[in-house]
Amino acid sequence: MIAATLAFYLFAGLAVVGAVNVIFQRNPVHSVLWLIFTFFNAAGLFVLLGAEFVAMILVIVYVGAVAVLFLFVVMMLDINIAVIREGFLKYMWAGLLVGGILLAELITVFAAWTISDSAEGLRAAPTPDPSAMSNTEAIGQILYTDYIYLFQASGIILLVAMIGSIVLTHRTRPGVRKQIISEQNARRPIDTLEIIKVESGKGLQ
Amino acid sequence: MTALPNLTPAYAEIFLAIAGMALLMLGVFRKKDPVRGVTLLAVLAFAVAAVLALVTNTPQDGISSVTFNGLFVVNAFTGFSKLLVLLGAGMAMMLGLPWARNEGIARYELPVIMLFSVLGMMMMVSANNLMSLYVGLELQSLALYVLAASNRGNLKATEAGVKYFVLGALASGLLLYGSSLIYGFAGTTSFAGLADALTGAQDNVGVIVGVVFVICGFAFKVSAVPFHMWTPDVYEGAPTPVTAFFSVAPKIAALCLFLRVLVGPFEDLMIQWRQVLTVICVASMLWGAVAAIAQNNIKRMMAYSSISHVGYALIGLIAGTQDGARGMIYYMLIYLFMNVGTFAVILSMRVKGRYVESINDLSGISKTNPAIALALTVLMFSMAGIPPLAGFFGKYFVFAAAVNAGLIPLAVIGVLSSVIGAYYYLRLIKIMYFDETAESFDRPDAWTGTVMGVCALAVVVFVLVPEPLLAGADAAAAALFQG
Amino acid sequence: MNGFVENLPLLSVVTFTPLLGVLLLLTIRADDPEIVARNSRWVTLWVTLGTFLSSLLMWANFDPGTADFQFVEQAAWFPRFGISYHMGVDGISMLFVILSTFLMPICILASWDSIKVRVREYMISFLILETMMIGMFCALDMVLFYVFFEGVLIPMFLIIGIWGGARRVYAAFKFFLYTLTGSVLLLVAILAMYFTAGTTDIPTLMTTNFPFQIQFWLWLGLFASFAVKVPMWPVHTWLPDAHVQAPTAGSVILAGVLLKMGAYGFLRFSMPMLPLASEYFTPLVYGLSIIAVIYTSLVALAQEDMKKLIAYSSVAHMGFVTVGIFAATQQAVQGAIYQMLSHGVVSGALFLCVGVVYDRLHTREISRYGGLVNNMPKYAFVFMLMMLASVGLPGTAGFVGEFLILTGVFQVNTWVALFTATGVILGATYMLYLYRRVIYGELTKEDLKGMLDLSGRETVIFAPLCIVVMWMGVYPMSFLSVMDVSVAKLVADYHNALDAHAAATGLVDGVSLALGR
Amino acid sequence: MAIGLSHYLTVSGILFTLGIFGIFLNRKNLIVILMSIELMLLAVNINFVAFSSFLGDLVGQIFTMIVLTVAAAEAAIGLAIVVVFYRARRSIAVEDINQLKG
Repeated sequence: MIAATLAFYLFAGLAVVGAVNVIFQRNPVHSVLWLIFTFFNAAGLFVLLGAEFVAMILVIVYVGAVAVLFLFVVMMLDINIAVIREGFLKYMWAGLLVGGILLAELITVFAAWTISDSAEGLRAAPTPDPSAMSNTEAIGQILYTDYIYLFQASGIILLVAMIGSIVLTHRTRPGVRKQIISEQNARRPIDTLEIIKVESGKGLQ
Repeated sequence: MTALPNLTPAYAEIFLAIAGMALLMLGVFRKKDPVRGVTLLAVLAFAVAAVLALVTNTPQDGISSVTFNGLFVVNAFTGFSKLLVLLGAGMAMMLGLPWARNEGIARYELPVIMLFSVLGMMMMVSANNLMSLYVGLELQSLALYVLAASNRGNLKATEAGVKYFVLGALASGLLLYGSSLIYGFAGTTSFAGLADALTGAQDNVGVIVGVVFVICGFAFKVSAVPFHMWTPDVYEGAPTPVTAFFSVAPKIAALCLFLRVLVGPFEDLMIQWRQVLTVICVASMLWGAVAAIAQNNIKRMMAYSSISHVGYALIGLIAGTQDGARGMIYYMLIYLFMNVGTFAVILSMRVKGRYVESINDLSGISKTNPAIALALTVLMFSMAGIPPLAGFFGKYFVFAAAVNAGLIPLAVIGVLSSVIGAYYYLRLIKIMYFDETAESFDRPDAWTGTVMGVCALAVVVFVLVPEPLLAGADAAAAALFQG
Repeated sequence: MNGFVENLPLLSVVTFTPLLGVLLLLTIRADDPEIVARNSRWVTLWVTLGTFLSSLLMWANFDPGTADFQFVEQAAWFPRFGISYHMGVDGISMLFVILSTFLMPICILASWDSIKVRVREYMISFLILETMMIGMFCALDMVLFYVFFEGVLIPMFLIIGIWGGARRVYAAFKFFLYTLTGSVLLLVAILAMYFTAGTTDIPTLMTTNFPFQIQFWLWLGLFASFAVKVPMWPVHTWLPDAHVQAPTAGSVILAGVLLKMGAYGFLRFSMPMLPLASEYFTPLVYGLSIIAVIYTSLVALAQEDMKKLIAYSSVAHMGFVTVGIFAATQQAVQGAIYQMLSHGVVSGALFLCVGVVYDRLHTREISRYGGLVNNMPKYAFVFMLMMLASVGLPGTAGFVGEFLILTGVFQVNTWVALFTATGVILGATYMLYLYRRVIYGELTKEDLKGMLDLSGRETVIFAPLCIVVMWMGVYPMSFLSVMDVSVAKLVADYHNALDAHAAATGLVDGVSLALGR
Repeated sequence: MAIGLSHYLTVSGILFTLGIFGIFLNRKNLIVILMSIELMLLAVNINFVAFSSFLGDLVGQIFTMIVLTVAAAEAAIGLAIVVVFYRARRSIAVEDINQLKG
């Protein structure tokens, strides 16, 4: 029990520290690294909540793909370290105030969080007993059956993201020589070779 | 072994998804000028999808039919909304074809992406669960981000893409955060379950915070004040046919979904959301009207105009009655024709092969291009809500719903802001008819001309034969309140 | 003949014939703009004459013995909202239809030479305007009424803005936005009526008893719109601008018909539907009207621009009309309607008179003229006749209306009658002053000496106007008999409603008084 | 003190607020804005998983997976747009988004 409590505070605290650093780091590369750090800690929280599969997805998909994509773009664009400009601090204090109020309100709401009386009866997919079925298996059971629609729709979203990214960023550079195999195969000697008899002493005309 | 879900209600969406992939393949493998073919086939696909939607979304047995484990619903309302979306998208796509050719940035991927965004809109219109709502919304939004930035060499277009993306993603985040709070209270994400769980939750602060977040997210998507900041920039920066598309299809889809969510699962919280929406609605009508006056770029002006039109449509939503729903759907229907028609005019504003978009470029075109001037005049008077043009009836129906729901102050604010709005619509007419001639426009191509003519004519003859159009809208509103 | 007419949807024919004319105009194909212009003029003239004839056919078949609506047509339009295409005329509205159709060919003739650019568009605007005006007077459904009432704005905006004078843009916007602001409040009132009474059908609404609290707000909503249209002081300021900047024919229609729309609204809606509120607000209307009569007359006296002078005189004359309507006696209301008809003809004719000299000298400044009687005797005669009619000389159209109004008002409120009567004197002053400055005096200015008298076309324009003005002055019964029964019913219903209300509340008051003592 | 639902919600609330803060007050570059969006979505995911756990309902975890997928797609598109913007403007500083007057 105490171990779980400690683990919660550890993960939660580090996640928040990471998030603060994501925003306030001046070097974007550092920001990305802090983002990865935050994700790891969030994954820890997921594990504490008994959602191992989502935790693994977070680490593997997010850290493995998305965060690395960020890193890649940051390095590709070769962005300079930001200079903090005039007026930023003034804005920041106002922002911190507004953000603080929003946060305080949210926390007040959360402190007295209640769940609807009918919630238990309305659950669409009650969690099976962990001893009977692992979290991963339980998710697998419903993801491809009850929620096939969402699964397919996510597929289309990824397709659109793929086409979109390519449409936006792919450039055909002029001057790049490409191999066109069909043209190579279609070449015949008669098109390219000419046999000329050179008479001695006259040279090529 | 689970049985295959009933696919019948979703035929239109399935068809569109397959068509999108097929068109992509066609574009990849067709060597010569794939754009024209892909665009035309996409329009054709919209037509087929419209027919399918019409057939599958009117279930013979019962009021609505649900499939995919309750994630997806169809009824007369979703059917009508999809028709509007497809109509708007189809016309916008027709406008895009000559534009792409003239600007020399013909890319076959864009019609495909547009098609997928329409698929997303249809999915969100049919959503019956916060999850399917989210995937539909994201599918359309992601596609729209790409479209906004699609003129990638153009600084304005890319900047529009950045702004749209950042604010759109923020809106999605808000909406999602609200969804999570609502899920946390109700224990379910299905609309039917939420309607049960939220009964008697009027004083639960957590739920109300969640609902407010969701409303803010939607307000972003329909570009209502104070969540409208992206609209003028995106309208100006995005390629004009894309702007035409933005101004109708996503807006209609988002408003229809907004309506469905508010009068469906959130019905019992009406007192709460009404307050929030009333502020949003009044601010949109007034700010849209006032800010449009100062614009010199016609696309920016249309952006503010669309903001105030959203305000009017929201009046129907705030009424929260069947009348209100009907009024809002009528409004969207009429708005569709007015707006697409106006963008057809904007796309005809070409001087010596170059597109222009300053309002002053219109000066005196009543002499040089009387047909364009006439069409724009009709559309502008209609937007200002002057009878006997269709725009008047759109306003009439939403104001009627408001008065009937006892919201007379709201109706009075609405009519007064429509007077302010009339000023800038008239300004266009003044520039066309009263001012000296500038350069004349090139002759519009057949596609643009046709769309312009059809829209202007629809706005004029609506007064003669309103019934067939209204009958569909009526059935739609009825379905919403029965189901 | 009768059978044919009975089967004919006569009101629709009268209303929509001009729109057919628009279609005809759109079919004109010619490369030469001159030919297009000529053909447009002739087609429009014939169409407006045809409309006028069909409206006379309506008059011939009109039964003055009943107060019911006649030539009624009803068809489904927006059945889901209880809105129908419902048309019909009674003794009050029919004369306004005739007035509109009568002035229209005159306007077309008046624009024959003065409009040189975009003639076809001009004619189309006028024909659409005519349809809207006639439809408005015939409509028996509030929404249908509103559609026509507001629809007038579109062609009028274009007419002022395209073919108007130097400050036409300003005038067009002012006209449009002023009237639109008032009208949208009317729209809200219509909606409120619809949801209180469950219908927008005018005859049904006339028999609906709204509670006083609702009447109060509805009346204000209607007033916002009609007061701007009439126009009443202090929302009259759009009128001088619009009149001055509009082309001559536009001014004629504006003064002749559009100003009547507001007063017609009071007669058709405010009085019969909201009698309690009308009675309650009568002092307000009296007050504003008296201010209008006296103040605008004084302003008219100071004008240097002929058109502006006549525009202000219109405001004053419409002040008479509103006083007459709200006095709510048989004579006063009849007088008000008569005054509207005669003002429609007379002020239209006066604007045409201004147009005649404007066409020649291109200025409306009074001081630029003088002594015209010497070389333009025909013109001087016509101007004099119209001027005297405007002043209200017995034997001309203006006299009958003013006399009836003053008699009727005198029975109700002596002070109001007295103040209104001062308007007559002031009116005589500024009109005679205008006439003296323009027509009499020495013909000293060189450019005036070359001015020609009325041309053949102008004579044709003025002849019917002169005849009608004389006819209305000498034999008013031919018009009064048409409206007699309808007005009697209007006044009787109004007083019945007030009496019924007084009986109901008077009882309560009596009780409370008794308890108080 | 036992760790309850509200503890998780508070963590998520902090992350969410930081995310919004990062979007609105960022004066540096666009990539940080994209990362702030990721933080917001992470907060949402913590909410969903926490609710899922405390309600004993798997739907929350399914929703989380969908959000993760969509967030990945969103990041891809967002980065693509940033790259395009960078090519056109040669900068991704927030102050340089100034061609269109807001």
